[in-house]
Amino acid sequence: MSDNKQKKDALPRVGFYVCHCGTNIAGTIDVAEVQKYVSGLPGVAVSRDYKYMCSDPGQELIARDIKEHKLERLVVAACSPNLHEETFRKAAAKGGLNPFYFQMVNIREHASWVHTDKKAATEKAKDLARAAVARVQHHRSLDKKRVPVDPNVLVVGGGIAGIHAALTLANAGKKVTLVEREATIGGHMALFDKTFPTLDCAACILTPKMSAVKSHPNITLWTYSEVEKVEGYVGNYKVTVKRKPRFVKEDLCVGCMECIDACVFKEAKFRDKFNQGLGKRKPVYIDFPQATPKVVLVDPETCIQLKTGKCKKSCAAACDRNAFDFDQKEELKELQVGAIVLATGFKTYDAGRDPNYGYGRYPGVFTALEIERLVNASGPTSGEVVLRDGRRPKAVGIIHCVGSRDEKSNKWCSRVCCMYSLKLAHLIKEHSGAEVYNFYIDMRAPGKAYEEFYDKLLGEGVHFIRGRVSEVSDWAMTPDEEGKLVLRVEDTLAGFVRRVPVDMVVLSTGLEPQTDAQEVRRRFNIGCGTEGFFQERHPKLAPVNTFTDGIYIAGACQAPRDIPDTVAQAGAAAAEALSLIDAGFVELEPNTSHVLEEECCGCKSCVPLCPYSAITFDETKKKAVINEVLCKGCGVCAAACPSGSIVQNLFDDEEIFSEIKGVLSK
Amino acid sequence: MEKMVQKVFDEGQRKANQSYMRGRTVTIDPITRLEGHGKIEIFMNDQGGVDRAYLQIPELRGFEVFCQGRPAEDMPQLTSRICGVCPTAHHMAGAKALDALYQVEPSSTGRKIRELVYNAFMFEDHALHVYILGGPDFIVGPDAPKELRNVVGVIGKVGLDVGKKVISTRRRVREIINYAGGKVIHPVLGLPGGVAKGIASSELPKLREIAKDSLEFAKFTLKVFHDIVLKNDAYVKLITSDAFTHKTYYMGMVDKNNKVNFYDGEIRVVTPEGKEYDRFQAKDYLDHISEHVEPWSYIKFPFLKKTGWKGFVEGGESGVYAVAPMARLNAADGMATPEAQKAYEEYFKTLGGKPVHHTLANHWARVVEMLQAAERMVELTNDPELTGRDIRTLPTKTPSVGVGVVEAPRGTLIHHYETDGKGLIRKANLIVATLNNSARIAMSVDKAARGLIKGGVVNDGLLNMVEMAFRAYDPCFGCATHTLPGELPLVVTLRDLKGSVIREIRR
Amino acid sequence: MKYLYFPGCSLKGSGKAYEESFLAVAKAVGLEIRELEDWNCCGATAYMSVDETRSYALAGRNLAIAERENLDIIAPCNACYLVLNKTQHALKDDEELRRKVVKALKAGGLDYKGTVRVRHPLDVLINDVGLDKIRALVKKPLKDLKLAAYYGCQMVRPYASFDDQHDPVTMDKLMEAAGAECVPWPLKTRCCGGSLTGTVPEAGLRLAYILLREAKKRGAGAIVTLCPLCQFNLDGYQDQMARKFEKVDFPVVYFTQVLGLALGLSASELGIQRGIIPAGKVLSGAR
Amino acid sequence: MTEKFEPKIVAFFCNWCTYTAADLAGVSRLKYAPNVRVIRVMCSGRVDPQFVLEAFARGADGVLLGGCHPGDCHYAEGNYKTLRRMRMLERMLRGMGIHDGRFRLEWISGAEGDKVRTVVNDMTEKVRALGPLDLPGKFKEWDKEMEELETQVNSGPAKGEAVHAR
Amino acid sequence: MPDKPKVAFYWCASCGGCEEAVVDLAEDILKVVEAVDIVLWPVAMDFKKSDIEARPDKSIAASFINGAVRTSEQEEWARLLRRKSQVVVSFGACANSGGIPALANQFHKEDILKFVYEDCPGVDNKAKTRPQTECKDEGRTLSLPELRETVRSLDQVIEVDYYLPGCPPTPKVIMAAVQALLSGKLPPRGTVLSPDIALCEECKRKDSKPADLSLAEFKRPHQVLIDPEKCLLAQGLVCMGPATRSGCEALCPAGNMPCTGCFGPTSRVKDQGAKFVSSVFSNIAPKEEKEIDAVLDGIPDPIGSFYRYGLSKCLLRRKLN
Repeated sequence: MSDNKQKKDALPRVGFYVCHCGTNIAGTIDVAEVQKYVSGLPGVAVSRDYKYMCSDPGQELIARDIKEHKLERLVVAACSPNLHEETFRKAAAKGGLNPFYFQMVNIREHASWVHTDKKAATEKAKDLARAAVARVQHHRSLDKKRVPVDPNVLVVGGGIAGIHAALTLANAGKKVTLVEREATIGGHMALFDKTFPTLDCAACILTPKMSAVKSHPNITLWTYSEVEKVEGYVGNYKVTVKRKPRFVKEDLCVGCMECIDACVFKEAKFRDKFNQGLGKRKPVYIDFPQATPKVVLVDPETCIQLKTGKCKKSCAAACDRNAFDFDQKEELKELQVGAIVLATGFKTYDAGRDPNYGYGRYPGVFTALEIERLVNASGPTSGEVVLRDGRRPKAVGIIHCVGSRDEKSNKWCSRVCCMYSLKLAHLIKEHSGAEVYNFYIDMRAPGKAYEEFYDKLLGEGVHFIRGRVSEVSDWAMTPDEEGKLVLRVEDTLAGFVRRVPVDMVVLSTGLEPQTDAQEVRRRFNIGCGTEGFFQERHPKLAPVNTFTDGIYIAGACQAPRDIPDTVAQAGAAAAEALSLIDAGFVELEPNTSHVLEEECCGCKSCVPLCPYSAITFDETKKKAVINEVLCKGCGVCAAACPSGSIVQNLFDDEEIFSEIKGVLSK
Repeated sequence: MEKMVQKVFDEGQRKANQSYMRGRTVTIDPITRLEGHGKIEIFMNDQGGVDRAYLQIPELRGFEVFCQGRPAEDMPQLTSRICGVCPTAHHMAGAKALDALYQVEPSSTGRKIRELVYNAFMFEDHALHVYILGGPDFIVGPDAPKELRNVVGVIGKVGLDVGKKVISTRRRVREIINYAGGKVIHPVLGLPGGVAKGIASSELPKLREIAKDSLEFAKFTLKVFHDIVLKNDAYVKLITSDAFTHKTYYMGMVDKNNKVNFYDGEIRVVTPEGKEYDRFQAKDYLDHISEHVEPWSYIKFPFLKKTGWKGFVEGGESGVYAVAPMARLNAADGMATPEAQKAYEEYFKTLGGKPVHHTLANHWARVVEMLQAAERMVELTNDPELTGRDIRTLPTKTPSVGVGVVEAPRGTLIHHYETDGKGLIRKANLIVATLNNSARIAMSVDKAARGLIKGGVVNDGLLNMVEMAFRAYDPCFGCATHTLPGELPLVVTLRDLKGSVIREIRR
Repeated sequence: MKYLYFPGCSLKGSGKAYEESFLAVAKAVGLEIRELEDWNCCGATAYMSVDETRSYALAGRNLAIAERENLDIIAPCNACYLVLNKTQHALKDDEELRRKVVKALKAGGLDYKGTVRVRHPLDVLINDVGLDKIRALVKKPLKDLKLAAYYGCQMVRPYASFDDQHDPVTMDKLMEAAGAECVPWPLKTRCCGGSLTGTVPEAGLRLAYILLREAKKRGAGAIVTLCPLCQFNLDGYQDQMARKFEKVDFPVVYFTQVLGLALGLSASELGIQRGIIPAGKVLSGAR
Repeated sequence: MTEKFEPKIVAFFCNWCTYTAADLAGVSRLKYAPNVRVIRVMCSGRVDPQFVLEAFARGADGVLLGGCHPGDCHYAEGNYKTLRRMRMLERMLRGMGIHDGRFRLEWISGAEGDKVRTVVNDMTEKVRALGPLDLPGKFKEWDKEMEELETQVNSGPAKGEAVHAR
Repeated sequence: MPDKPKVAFYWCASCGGCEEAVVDLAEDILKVVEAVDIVLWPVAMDFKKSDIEARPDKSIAASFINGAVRTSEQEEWARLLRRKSQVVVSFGACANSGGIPALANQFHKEDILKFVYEDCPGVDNKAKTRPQTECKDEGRTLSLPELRETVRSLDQVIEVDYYLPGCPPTPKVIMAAVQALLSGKLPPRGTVLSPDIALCEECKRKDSKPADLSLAEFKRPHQVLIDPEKCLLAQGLVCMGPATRSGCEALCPAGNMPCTGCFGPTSRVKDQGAKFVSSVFSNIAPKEEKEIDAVLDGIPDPIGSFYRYGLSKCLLRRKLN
């Protein structure tokens, strides 16, 4: 078939290496036996076992053998190729062997770690090794393709993670486009009054960064916008962004808010999303004073002009810069970028899903975010902690782990609730002087100065009851419970059931993936974990990378995170993007497909199958042609060519058939 | 006994004796020059005469079974693989069965295209047998040395030009099938309600030309037959000799005027005396034909249901009947075309009136039929409807059962399919030309053997005579058992009554 | 709509009124109900905790008999409903157990594949009959009747197969369809005291008393329930409660009784007179 | 057969989802049956029905094919192409008398390490229950009918001597 | 004619169509007869098997063997000719891959015997008589050969040097092969003597095939009037062309019917049926299993459609019990 394939009679000389990986492999698999067995296989010139193949001496060993024993092929049985394939390809290259004359056998993740029966595991290792030896003999020498990397970057999500990543990249001189779905950047952090454990004012530390974004020469800020489509590949992504109409010209509005006063609605009467519905707003509004960009917008759902076209538009009249444009349409913009940072954040657990806590049934029950707004000086009550009917609570119960560590809803710990509950406890006490009870399962304070913060609160006389609250109800068993909300809880330290009457209940809701996390990850072609957060490439070694090169994740879109961790991760993501960009090019895996022109009958079967339109039909030659730069190497076309006239590098029929034969033929 | 036969005997005697000296085995050629082989077991009596000779068919393919579950519309193509010599016959019977299955009347153009293809096929297939398979027996002669008893010999006898003419005519006629049928061997035109492909008017002149020449060639062939065969007393005697004669029923398809028709019509059966005995439509065949099974052959033995199976015996009492050219001519009142009709009359005049019982007369009847086929081709190629656009009527009814019949070169051919509502075969039954003849052929072999073998003498000439006894039927055991023909060399085994082998003659 | 009816011990004894009203209502809304032939104890009570496998076999027998007819089983008693459901689930999930039980059944000439669905009358009325049809059938809307809908523990836990575990609403909806009003109260699924009234009376009675008191406090005229045990507990021990706490004198009726009245059936055919605390007066708003 | 039959199962796992899931199962030290031999392909769409047949013909008792969940394919739609072909392949396997349980198509995302465990264990047990397929053995067995004759003919019969096959 | 290369033709389990194909060389056959010395051709000439046996091994230049192998006799002949020949050419679909007869590999011998001699309509056989390998008739003992369970391709019985594809091979490919052999310009052993590229290459309809078929339905030929110009796959008909070797010049499509694959696959494909499935079905319209199945129902007999001539060479070889 293919020219540089060896002739059957002269099998290429194979070097085989099996790794102990300390005891990780050797503990379950008899590596010596594997080594011995393989040494007897046809074509095998060298067969060794070694403690740590991936170590420098291990790689040296390979390089040396290649020279000394004139090895023409290399097989390493160790861990997953996803981990060390590159390592050993380099080792091969070091020894002067084309790196693709190499095949890796996964006997750790796929054998030693998952089996207990040593004999069976060893047999499996032998089968896999035999298959690789058979396969590698059909390998061909290949070169990686280099493609240039576009230096521009897209950051999705304008929370603290996105903001930090964007600034880091911009400061490094890269052109960054920051896309935010809401009208303003700032994300969840903008809702907070104080941040734990330092209790420094969230606004004070966030707003400077927000305006820095706005004013940065290298940053284009697109708020009220969403990513529609992502095409291309690492270093060369084409992104389509949808910009929703504000009905106010962004470049003209200076955020004087005259229009808001002028609105025909004298009273603000519509649900204020930013304030968690605790406050009201008008059809023309701005989320909060420091909103960035400081530009008002009009809500088509409630604006009379937009709904009926019959309004005297006093808002527009009030604008001396004629910034209003009720005919604004949504527009699609295209971007060329080399890398993408996803920082799409989280959503909080819907407290209504736990009816036994009575959220929505009892007005006295609040979510933590609502309280964040209540205690916030710029919030709806300008910092007053009051019940919905305006009364000041005398006693407040804070229930931890609502929608966290719970078989029925979310199994995971949301990591921030303990700490923000403590923060809220402090603030509520501070703002209202009420008695505050914390109901917790475990107190988790694993951060710098966190435990100390917990101690501080104990000192402040906040009550801590260890136990999961079973129900919040309004029926009184004793006179002093009358008119109160009663929390039933088993005090696991005291060992009996308590009934704690309070006026206000705060549900410390956990963190969840964004509602549309699935659509988003599909759009960006990355993965989600079972819990729905974006999947990192490796939990330890590649925490901000994804399985799609050039796309990085930062912040709570990957898992629940507090601000310090989020910012750190955002920096990491930015750094990854920079290293990609500054390299100037990427090397693409050469596992692309090509058409054997002589053999192609021009049936076009392959043409529609390519998701990247890499296959075209040459009308003059009447043959299919594959553009190897566009090809991402899925091999669908190779599988589907009815006359077997498409070859996928590294995965061609002969290679796979010989692997099949290899695993089965003892 | 005839001079020639006598001569053959003496010759045989000599060879046989020599071969005794050579260690009691005589090796003889396979039965050659017919599509499908047979196996003959001859049991000798103490007098060294023949006690009983069996013709055994050693294989079976089971088309009826492995077609189960297949889409009915594939049947014409599948069943054509029963025989590559007469694929068109099976293909056409299949197509007609599909018409019946889907209860759809083929468009008039569709029908005419089928008929043209079919007559072209009858012509070239008969030509093949006359000159290449059966012909050598006569044209070269039964007593001619074996290395000449073949197409090369024929060419030697009639001259290379004629040989070339034979070949080129066949080729050109087969081009008609190739053009209209897609492939000449295993054509693909047949679908319920008509044909897959129409005929372009631009092709007509060529087709007419070929048809015309075919007719000329048919006439020429008749002349050759006259000159070489009928002018030779010995041959005529041989044809009419008792060894090659059986008085049985005869079956063939006829049109409404009781004239021979290959493509369509009703099945007519005449008694050994030549009187009409039965006349029925293909779909009713099961009321008229049954099949008998013997443990010693894979072939089945059809018989006339009303008369019943009485064993391998002649006469009106026995349900045994014959098909193929001679039978067809016996079963009809005449040919459908003028030239053929003339030849028909002469044929019966010469052979002493209807019905003709001499197996070897099949060769002559075949030539008569070549004429009719050629004449039909001429008619059809001059029919304006042939190039019509309406080549197929789409079926609308739900399929259930369909029977189709044609006259194959080797006799009446019946395809019977039963399907589910989706048109997938549940049951298939194929009564194939040679199968109809199987009983009579078995009888012929037995009779020939009895008539010719005396004193345990067996030799090449004799074997060829025995071969001639059934080669005349141009039998296709491939068709008959729906087996793959040709896989078995003839084995003639001579046994004493106790069954122990006196001598085995085999390849 | 055809169903098999599994009465269990209660509906034949203390819960007779439930059986009467259930059958009457079923008839009225056009359900074809046939009593499961040769049924036996559902296996509830203490049996489960004594010998699980056997009690599964016991319950399994009822399912097996039902399966022959391949119809859904209706079990009005919450205890039966729970145990049969539990068995159904256990036999589905636990291959080993199923083998044992089926073996036992085979010995009795029975077999069980696991196709039977165990249904609660409430489930059937809500999901098979449907509120719209019921509204249409209501002849005498129970105007100005205030009820506290009480579901008890077993219908919603652990298999909240058709309603929420903490805040069930289906019965409220049904009662509203009947024209009645349901007061909001948080004790819908709270323990009724159950068997404790027999074993640890002070605890049992307290639990029951709280339910009655709260219902009363919230302006309900009666508690409407769907479990014979709850009904018996709440209805039967009120005199003892009177001695221990205070006189409540609060009627506790079956949802089928209330619905029956709205459908225009007579009090007597619904066995309303069987209640210890007379409910006639409260419900009379409807008559 | 006294000792327990250990089925041989060949698996084709796509690099991005199922292969990663298997890695995850490893990292999480989940334990499962050692009967599966994984062959890595970039996309389940690379798996040609020929591979499945070849695996059976070479002695696999079962073949497992793992890809990303529909809609999650790393290459957009590769797994739909797989699904379509394999639906037809399943029909063909049935037509050739190969039990449905011997071929399995599973969608396993990169996060579902545990699914790898359950699927492998489940399939191993189901195939164990079906018993060995052993096509290579069957091929030999089928060809037995030829052996006797082979030896006879290749040794070459004496001239004119009869050769009977029964 | 001692110096002329000796050539043998033999038929195993074939329909005779392959011999016809040789006869169809027409005038050319005389050239062949000129150039070679035919030492065996049962269908048309009288020769002795003993002649063949008498010949020294490898004394025959080339044997052309057609037909699948189903009985002991066929195996016997195949082996004999292998021994006596330098080159064995597997001739036609049946010899190459089992052909139509191999469809029997989807059934069992017993199914066949039972139907043919007992259940078949018209059979009058109360006694349920069956042909016997050994039987007595009026005291006379008769024997029949046994049918094999499995229908084989020639190369599953003996080593084959070259293959001539087709059912039957067309005169064109036959002549090409004969000339190659005569000229001694032999391609590598195992070569199929026909262009190693799929049929679309030489199909007149090629240009009318759209790139994206995404078929939502398959049609059966009898259900539609077939457009004589347009690609048959594009018309929803199962045309094996893309998965079938060229060389026949697309005869069936020229006859306005779909290719059924008789030339077998190209050298790069092991299993024609599987490969065809891999290609055509990857791109059918639906995504949901139910809808996919609905489309597949349009092909009620996948095995018969995709392995019409090649069941012996299907990687699974035959139906299991």
